[in-house]
Amino acid sequence: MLTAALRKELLLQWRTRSQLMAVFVFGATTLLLFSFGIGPNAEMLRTFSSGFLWLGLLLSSTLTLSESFHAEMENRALEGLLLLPSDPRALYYGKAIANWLQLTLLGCALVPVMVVLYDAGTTELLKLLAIILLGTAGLSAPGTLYAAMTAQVRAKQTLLPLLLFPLIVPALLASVKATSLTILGDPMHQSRSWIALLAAFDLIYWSLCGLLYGRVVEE
Amino acid sequence: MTGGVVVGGWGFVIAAYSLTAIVFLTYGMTLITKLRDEQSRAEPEGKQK
Amino acid sequence: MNDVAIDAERLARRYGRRWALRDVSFHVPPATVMMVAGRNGAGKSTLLRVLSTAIRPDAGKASIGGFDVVRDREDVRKLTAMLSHQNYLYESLTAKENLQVAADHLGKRRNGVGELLAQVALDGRADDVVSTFSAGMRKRLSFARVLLQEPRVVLLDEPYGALDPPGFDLVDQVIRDLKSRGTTILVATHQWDRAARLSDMALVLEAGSVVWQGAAGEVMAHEVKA
Amino acid sequence: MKKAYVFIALGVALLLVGSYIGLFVAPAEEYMGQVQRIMYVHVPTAWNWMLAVLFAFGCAIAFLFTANTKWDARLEAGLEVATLFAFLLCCQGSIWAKPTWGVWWDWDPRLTSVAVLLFAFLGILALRGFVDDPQRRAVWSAVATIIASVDLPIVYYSVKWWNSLHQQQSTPQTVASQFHLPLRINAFGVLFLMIGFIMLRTRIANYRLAREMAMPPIGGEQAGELA
Repeated sequence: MLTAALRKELLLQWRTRSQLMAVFVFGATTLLLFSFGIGPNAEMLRTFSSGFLWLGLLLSSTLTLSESFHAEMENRALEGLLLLPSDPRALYYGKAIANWLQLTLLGCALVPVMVVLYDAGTTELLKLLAIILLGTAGLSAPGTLYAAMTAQVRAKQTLLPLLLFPLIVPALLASVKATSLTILGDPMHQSRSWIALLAAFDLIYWSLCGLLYGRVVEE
Repeated sequence: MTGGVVVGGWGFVIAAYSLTAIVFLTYGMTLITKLRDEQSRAEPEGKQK
Repeated sequence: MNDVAIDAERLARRYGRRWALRDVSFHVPPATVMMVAGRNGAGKSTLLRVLSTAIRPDAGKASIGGFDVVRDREDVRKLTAMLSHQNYLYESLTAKENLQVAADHLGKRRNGVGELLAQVALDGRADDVVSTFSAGMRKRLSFARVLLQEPRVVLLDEPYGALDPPGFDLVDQVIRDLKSRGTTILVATHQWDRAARLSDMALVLEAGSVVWQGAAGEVMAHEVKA
Repeated sequence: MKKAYVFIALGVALLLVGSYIGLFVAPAEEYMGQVQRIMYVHVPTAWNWMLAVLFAFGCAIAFLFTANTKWDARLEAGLEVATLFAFLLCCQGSIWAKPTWGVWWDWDPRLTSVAVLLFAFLGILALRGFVDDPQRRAVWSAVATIIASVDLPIVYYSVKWWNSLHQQQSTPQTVASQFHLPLRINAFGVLFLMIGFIMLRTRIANYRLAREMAMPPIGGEQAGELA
């Protein structure tokens, strides 16, 4: 069941990949705007680079997350799947994994923009990738659930961030901290504990949201 | 800052207590008026149940 | 194969301050076709959505093949397939992909898809994206999606809607074919005359309540304020 | 119905007594001076805010299992009161932080967690505002409450790690004994007040739900209005 759901999600995302390009441009623009917010102070930009990266990714994520349910709500395709019947939990994990991959792609695409704009690079690319993977997983688990909820409500553009942002504060803190330690140097090896916190957050919400998704989508 | 004695804190103390009193009072008032309004809207079948 | 009847007992469902369905009761024996007639807003779609477990009734009970539509939703869903106003299709996917997605989720193999598309005369447009389809073609595709599920009970909401004359014949043909295979069918429609010829029983709804029930043949005689 | 008013009256009485002692009878704290007296209202509010969050969490779970609208009404009351208390706590916290630290907000882990949950609950109240169907509104706000409440400890620990690198713990945990009396009295004062508020707010929610869910009569004469 999960493979069926995942296959559909990836097919849907492939078919609407031009939207992902547009969201990447949106993310890159926000990174640019952040630097205008700070000013051409190279040192300052470099210090806050990981914060900007993750804020840019977080803002972009609301676009990809709410968009991910547009196709489900059009023609009530989601109801169609549920009536087959198909297991809501498989549908949730299919959608959450697809959103997670999309956000990871977005995150990796934004890293070069960060390197150029803020002169904030790192040689530990693998560690950076691991942090991006864990951080975006923390966004996509609750994000997918709230996207499913708000997709059926009037003011969904405002409601999704309103519900999601306070919730992912720990994931945001940990991701920014771990990323900045990777970029600016980690003398006391703290990044490992931040990554552990991130992993714990992911574990909790990937299981909890899977349990609750069925109740959110049933009529 | 933590070492020396905080001087002249009364202004802040009064601010905190009066803010708390105001918030509790206004919330209490709004609840009571809302309740009255709801009770009158529901058919007033005799005494409040 | 166990027979699959449809039973409804004092079903009711409301939308805000209005009763969409009110005190609806009927019995449809297995392998029979029942026509559900009524003007717009009479509650036809609501009835079918309740039976398909898409929505829950506010009062009363209904069961399909002995399974209650609220408590045994999974079992009911395994037995039934619904042709709904909302065609349950993905606009950005092609006709074939839509059916393949449904087949995947049903745990069925994908090879029957081509044949189904031919059956609804969409084999020429198999690789075209649904967003380019006309309403009639979408109706045909969602028909194929219903047949894909090999259902024991079929709930058709306005099957003739938006179809061209060859489409009408297609619907008649599919209903006859399903009936011959012992499928229990409910058809909600305005095409009284066509449906009456295919149906065994008929139910007329008005403002959410049953105003007439009986053999399909006599429904034409039943003088209803059209 | 009268019980709610009794709780409120009792709560107000206790708060008056406790505040009087806290303001005029209890000695000033040696380091903090008078500012310490804010604690007699801040700490009780914090304890009871915690209770309100747990209450809302409990109602959310109870609703998901029983689907009884009574729990939805209580959830709505719990959410609103918890949000109000969180807002109050943040105000008290910044009034306390200004003289003590010279800034209006000092990123103390507890207070920051309160602020995060304040915005989370405001989001849930907004969600309730936007969804009209009572059944869906109840299920979704229950789910959102569970998710936000589970987040509270995680936020606390992550902010504590995040903040501990800059400053040591800002408020002394241990409170000397003679300060306990006003603290306890006010704690019960706020508790009774909160219970009273929740009871009133639950009744309001019940009335509204009754109006929303009121079954139009099943009967002939109804047909006229429908046609």
